[in-house]
Amino acid sequence: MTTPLAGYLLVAALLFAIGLAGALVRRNAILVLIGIELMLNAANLNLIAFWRYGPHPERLTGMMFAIFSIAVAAAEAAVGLGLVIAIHRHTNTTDLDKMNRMKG
Amino acid sequence: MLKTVEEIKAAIEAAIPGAGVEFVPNPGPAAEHSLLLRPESAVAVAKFLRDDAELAFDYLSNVTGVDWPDKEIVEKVKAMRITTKTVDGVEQQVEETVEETRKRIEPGCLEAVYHLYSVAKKHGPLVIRMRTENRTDRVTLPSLTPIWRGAEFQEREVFDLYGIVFAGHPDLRRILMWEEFKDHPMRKDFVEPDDYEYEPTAHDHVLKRAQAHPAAVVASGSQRWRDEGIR
Amino acid sequence: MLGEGILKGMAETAKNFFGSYVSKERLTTVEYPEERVPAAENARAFPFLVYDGPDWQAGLRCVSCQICEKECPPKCILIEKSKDKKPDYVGKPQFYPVRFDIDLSVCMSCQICVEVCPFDAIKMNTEFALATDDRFGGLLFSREKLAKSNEYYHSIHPTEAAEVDARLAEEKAKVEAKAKAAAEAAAAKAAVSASPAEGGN
Amino acid sequence: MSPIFYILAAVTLGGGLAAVLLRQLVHAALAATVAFAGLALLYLQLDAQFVGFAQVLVYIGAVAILIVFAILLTRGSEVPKDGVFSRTWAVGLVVAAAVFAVLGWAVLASLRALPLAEAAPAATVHEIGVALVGRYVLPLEIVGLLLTAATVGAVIVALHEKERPKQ
Amino acid sequence: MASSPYFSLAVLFIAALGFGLAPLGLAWLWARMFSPPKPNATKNAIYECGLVSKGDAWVQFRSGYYLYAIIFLIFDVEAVFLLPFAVAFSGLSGAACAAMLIFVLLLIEGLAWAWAKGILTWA
Amino acid sequence: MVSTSFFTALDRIFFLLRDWLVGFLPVALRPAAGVLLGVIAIVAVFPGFFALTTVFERKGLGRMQNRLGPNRVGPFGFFQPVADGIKALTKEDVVPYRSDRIVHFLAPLVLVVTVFLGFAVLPMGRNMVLADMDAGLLFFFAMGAATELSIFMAGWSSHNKYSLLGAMRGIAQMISYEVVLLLSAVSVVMIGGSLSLSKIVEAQNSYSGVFPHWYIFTPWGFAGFVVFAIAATAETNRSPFDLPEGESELVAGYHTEYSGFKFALFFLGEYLAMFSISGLGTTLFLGGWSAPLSFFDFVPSWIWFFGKVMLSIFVFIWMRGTLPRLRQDQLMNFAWKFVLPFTLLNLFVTALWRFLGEGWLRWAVCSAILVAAWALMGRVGMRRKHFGPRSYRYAE
Amino acid sequence: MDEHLKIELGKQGIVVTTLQELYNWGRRNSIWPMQFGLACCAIEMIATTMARFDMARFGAEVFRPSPRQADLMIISGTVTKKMAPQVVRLYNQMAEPRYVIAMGACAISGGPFKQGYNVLKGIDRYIPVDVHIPGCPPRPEALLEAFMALQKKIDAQPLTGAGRPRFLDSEARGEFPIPVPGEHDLEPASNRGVWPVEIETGTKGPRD
Amino acid sequence: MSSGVQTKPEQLEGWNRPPVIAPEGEGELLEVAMGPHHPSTHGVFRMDVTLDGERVIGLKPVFGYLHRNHEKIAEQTSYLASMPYTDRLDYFCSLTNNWAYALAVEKLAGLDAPERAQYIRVILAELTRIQNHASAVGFLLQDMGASGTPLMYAFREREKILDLFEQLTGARMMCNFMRFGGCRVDATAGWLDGARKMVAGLPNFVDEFEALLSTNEILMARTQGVGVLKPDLAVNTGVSGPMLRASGVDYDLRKVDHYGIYDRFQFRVPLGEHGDIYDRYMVRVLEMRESIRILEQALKDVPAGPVMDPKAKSRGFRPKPGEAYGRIEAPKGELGFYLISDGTPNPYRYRVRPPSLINLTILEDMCLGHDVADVVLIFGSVDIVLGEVDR
Repeated sequence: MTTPLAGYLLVAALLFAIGLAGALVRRNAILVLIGIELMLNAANLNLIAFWRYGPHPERLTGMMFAIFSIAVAAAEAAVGLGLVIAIHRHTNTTDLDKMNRMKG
Repeated sequence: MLKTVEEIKAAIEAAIPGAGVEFVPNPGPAAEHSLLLRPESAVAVAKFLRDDAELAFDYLSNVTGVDWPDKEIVEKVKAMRITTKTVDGVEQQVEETVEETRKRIEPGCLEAVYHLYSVAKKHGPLVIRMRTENRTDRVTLPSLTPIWRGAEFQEREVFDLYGIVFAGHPDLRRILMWEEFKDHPMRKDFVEPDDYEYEPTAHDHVLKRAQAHPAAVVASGSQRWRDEGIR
Repeated sequence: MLGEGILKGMAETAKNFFGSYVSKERLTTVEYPEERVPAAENARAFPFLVYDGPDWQAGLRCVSCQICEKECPPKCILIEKSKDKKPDYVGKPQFYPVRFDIDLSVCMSCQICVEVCPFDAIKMNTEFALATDDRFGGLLFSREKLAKSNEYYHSIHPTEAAEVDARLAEEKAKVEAKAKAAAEAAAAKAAVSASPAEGGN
Repeated sequence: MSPIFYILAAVTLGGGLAAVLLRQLVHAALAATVAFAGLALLYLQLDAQFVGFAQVLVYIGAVAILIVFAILLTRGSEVPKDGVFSRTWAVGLVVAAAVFAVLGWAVLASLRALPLAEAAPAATVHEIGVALVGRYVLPLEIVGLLLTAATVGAVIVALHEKERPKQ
Repeated sequence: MASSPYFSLAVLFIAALGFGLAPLGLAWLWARMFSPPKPNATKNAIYECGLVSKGDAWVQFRSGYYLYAIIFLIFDVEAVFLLPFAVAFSGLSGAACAAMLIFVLLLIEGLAWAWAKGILTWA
Repeated sequence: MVSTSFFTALDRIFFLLRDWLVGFLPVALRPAAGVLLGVIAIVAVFPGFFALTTVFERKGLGRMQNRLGPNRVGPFGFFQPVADGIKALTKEDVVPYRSDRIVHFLAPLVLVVTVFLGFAVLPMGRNMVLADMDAGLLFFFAMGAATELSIFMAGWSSHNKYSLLGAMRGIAQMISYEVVLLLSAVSVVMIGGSLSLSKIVEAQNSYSGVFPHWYIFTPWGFAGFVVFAIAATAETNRSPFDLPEGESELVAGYHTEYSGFKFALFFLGEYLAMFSISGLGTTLFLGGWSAPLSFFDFVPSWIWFFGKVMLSIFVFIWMRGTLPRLRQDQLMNFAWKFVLPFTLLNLFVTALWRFLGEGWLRWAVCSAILVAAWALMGRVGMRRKHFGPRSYRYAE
Repeated sequence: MDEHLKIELGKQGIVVTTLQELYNWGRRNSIWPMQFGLACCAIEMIATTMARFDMARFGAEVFRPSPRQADLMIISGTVTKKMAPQVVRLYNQMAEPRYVIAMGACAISGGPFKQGYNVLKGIDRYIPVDVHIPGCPPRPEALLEAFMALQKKIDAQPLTGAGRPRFLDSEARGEFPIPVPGEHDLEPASNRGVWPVEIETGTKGPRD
Repeated sequence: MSSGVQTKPEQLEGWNRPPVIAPEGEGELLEVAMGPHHPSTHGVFRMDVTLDGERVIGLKPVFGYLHRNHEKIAEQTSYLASMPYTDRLDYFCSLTNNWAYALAVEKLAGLDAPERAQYIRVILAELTRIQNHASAVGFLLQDMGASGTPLMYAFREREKILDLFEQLTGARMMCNFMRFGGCRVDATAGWLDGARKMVAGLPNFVDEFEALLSTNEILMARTQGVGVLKPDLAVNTGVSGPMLRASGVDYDLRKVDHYGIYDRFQFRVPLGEHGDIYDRYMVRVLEMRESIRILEQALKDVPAGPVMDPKAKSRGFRPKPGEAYGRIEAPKGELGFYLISDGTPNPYRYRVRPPSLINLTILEDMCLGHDVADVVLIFGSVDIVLGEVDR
């Protein structure tokens, strides 16, 4: 491999895919959220990697993006998990399949 | 000033007609006489005792059970008897006074004793008691817990140790012994479990008690020792 | 202000902390095996049997009356009366215990045996360090282990022992005086009965 | 590429994989924490110290706690008897694989276009601070607004009606 | 490489892990050699004041915990923004500080809302 | 001057020692070996310190309670921790059947490792810091945050009601006070101008006359220190915030089911956390390794650092010996409704401190604001919760 | 026997001996009692830890409420039949090595209450007791004596070989059956494995 | 018959039943057993607690783990032999137990104790009260997590009092001192001097205690408004002792029953207003101060004379048939003995009215709706001793 960047990008891609798989494959809503968090993190890794190896690291663009992204992801987790709890309260399950069935 | 027990009895009878309260004297020096309540009217009487402005027995100090086992009473009775006697050569039926010893079983009962005080008037005690009909199957008395909550655990205790069933008690379960326990240990005829397996200072009465226990035969290895101990 | 009470309390512990280095009042520990709190004079632990003289078997005051056995609330005393009699301190022939066991694993140190004993034969010891891993061998005290000399009794309860000694001496004196009186009376009687004879001489 | 990179990548991906595969939800959450930690280490490897530590602080310190709370609040400790994977797991797997294929292809295809390694840029906390209230002041305020909104939103969503104390 | 702080951290990490594992290993070894562990049904049951444990410990908790966690999360994130600002603070202009002031006030508003709503009252 | 150079050497004694030891190695290995020695020093010194502290704590508590404390094992009882260690090492390790074995095993390890990592950024003397990082403070807090997870792991994996309740309490408490801890540090960073702890110490290492420029000697610094101390006590689960292991209701809290050395590791972790947080407090507010008065400058810097840490440990022990425990709701309310607002206020006061410029005015204004706020909030809080001193009547 | 092997064994023997001393020293000096009070004696047990007697001097003030972390169970008071199953269970739940001090008359034999229907006549019917200390209640000094007796006992325990204590023996069982409350009494009334057999056969009977 | 009979609480008219508390949150209820081996239950007590979060919505006390059949044993032995057993009822206050039993038997047999014995009884009872209250507060603080310091201070003073007991009676705790119609041994002049010296130091101790605790914010926050007991309910539930007075009910048997010679002493009865834990704590502290006053007065004028009624005899004691109920103000509340004599050497019925047990009747009501941590405190503030609860 010629550039370390590619390695980071590949790791990020793989992590993204794992997160996606988790989000799609698991039934538990909390795990789906964990999957989404993994995907967001993978994106963050891309941002940092591009900042580090990109053209203007001194402008901190990628890094700042990553920081803001962390903040947004955290907020997303809070709201998402809050939703899971709220749904659990009504349907008494966190199983997405069951939730679907109840809805239908 | 607190009225005497007789006066209280009169007050109760005036307030609750047909209460059927009985005066039970106490011969000892303490002279704390008591009132025997009839189970049917006990709750009403208790309520009166608590709520009456003058009596105001708002504080139930003590609840306890007493076991009066069936007593064999040996008494000498004078009885008239018709006997056939030969008086002056003629057989006659004559009434005659004879003294004879009779044995009778005085049926026992279980008794619940309540000591009442008044916090508001600072007087007391008034002792009230209730008796069950017998000691085996008719052992229900009304619970006074609704009147004085202080009776709650004490009545449970009396139930546990004596087996008086308090009707109307909110939670009548065993309190001191475990749930699986069957006996009522404070009764006079309670037989203690045989587990005097080894007593370095084996007193005869202990050993006798162990021997007398129905389960003593079952107890295994210690039997030989016990025999030796008694010899 | 919030925190005032807390600071006050902390000042109190600080006072004790620093005080413990200077004042005995604030460092009350007695380092047990080396140091001991002096035993109170009538402290009691477990009963023992008093004997007079050098030989414990001969001098045991117990006459095997079994009152203590009966009165002992937890029933930890076991006495077997002797068949024969031996003279007690006043010389009166008495039974003696062939077996006197106290189960220390049951004893509740209530002192009732001492109270009811009419012969001042059983007293309370102050020895409490009886830890053992042998429940039956180590805690069932027989006559041999229970018997302690009167001197020992004096060493642990001096005042009480002196009173007891005085009382016993008094009784003994009384008995002796009585005996003496009786003897004298007998002698006098004898003398009287003899004198006429003498006189008769 | 240093061996350290491979170790860190393995930790991260292993954690992620475990998070997705483990049956016990708490285990999955803990595995996800490992993945987060691995990512933080990767950030450090990329000379983004501040972001790395912020990642630990926020993800391990807060998000992971949030997740385990959510698990405990929804009886998530018990493994469901009828399996943990969705009925349509195959579809999900295919989609994920496809996405990875596309992404990987994109990376590999643009391998030559990617810039080469450079000297580590100095991104001190001071610079970040200056940038935060300088160039990025607008995003900062927006994030502030977003966080406040998220607080309110998440609280309202998670709040139980009965639990709301009377005013 | 050795001058990098990360190297020190890594070494410390390994050492700390070793420090934790070594006595556990030693204890395991001791148990292996001398003092055999004796697991049994009572010993390895859940402790509950000497009684047989009733019910499951893994029960559903109340969402009060979660509400605090949300607010904590938000403040954690806020701290991530505040710290770089604080580092740069002494050289910053009033306007920049005002920007941060607004940011902080926004979050305080969230806190105040939660307070007023009664979220911060532990039930 | 001989004495000066002697004291300088004493100050640098660990470096000299290290260099001497490393000198035996080939040049290429020297830096790595140096780091290794530093790490070994941390890993050896602090557990040793832990052992000593347990003895001192038991003795100190004893003294507060009019008794002696351990004094029979070894000279003055100082081998007590050794005996405890041997005992813990040889004790049977009970793992309940229903527990989650892996997590149960990992929890104490996670705690010990993360706590140890925190020591890396503490400057324990002049230049004595293992990893001087630009974001050192953030690293410290990041590691502190990770300990919560270990408590959760311990509580959850034990499958015991008391453990889980204790862990939940512990996490709720730690997250609440972590916010306070972070924000009280922010005001120091605002004035110190760095997240690197050694730079923060440097910033305080100057004197006006003989008096040092420690941050505790400013209104905002004092307030910050008080708040920091409260939060630090809560973070380390020490009395009066020891609810997670609240013996009187939760038996032993989250480590109820731990025995043997795993339990000892929790114990160790708790004490190490106490040291590290004391070290942080010392660094942030008490001038780190700098001397309290300028003419004491000759005393080696590390002595000052450890002296200050020991002092704060004593305060921890002192509080434990005096104070009863708070209740969970009071603890949470105190954190969110009193300490946190006060800390936020302190942030503004700190900003004000800078903008008011030099002079007596900023002292007066800042102190007035903080004292008034403390008194007012305290009074309102006490009134709202309806507590305060009472008077009593007698029946005659 | 091969001379070489002998030397080797001797070497090992030496190692084992020193290890044993260290082990016993560590155990002896770090006995953490369980926070477990039953009745009257518990007050004297507490008094023992208080300022005047200060059990802490022996390093034994760390009263652990959890049986997992405690080494010593001080049976401080009357064990009733209702309580006995819990006591045995707690003892079972303690981690080895564990010791038991039967403190006071009630714990040893039922004491003054042994005539009671709900009182267990000595805890050694169910669990092995290391040290008995009589008294009702024993003075704090007496408890300290018992504690020192326990220390002596620990000191004498070999690490290997036939005389080693139960917890070092992989054959010995670590669990003691928990009695079940029955309709009239506990079932069984005693644990035959713990209750010394020679007493049942009468060799130690009182009238022998 | 031994299986329980349950009547639905709703069916009972006018019953002061515990409040019904519905779970609020959506969380599951947690059933936690506190005890019989639990650090805070002061022995072998058990509370089956139902928790909604950390809030208590159900609490069932379970007794009997220390049921030692005291009453049964007493009915099988002589009157005298029961005296040492009373020591072991409330093993903190053996002397007041002695007194209560002696009082009941004296009432049953028509005996009276001589003057000097009465004084000694008062002195011992008040010393007992002080050490009991100090220790009770210490244990309460222990439950609050104060790592034993207040308890240590309390026991420091208690040891001094126990020294006095030991010098007089021979035993530290189980004194077995009082007899029907007097006291077993007489107090020497040296003992009285020692007692005076000891009592002179007690006010300092109470001051120290108060400085350490009374204004501590944590203590106030944790105890005020917690475990409130209203006076009407307290009386109806039979609560007695400091707990009753903390609820504001003026009922001190020393004043009401005029037993012993308490009429001769000047002392006041402190009353609480709120009936919460703090009031119970403060009432105990204030009672300690009053007890010190009584002690000062009693120690000043102990008359000379015998300590035993010459009519009384310890052996072969057979009261006439009859019954008596004697009660005193024990440190924990009203301690009563109910005796029925049938003329034999053993009592026919022997009953202890245990203040500890009856004060616990109201435990559930006080705890419902509070935190688990409060349960521990409320329980501690009742000040019970299991030996007396279960007997």
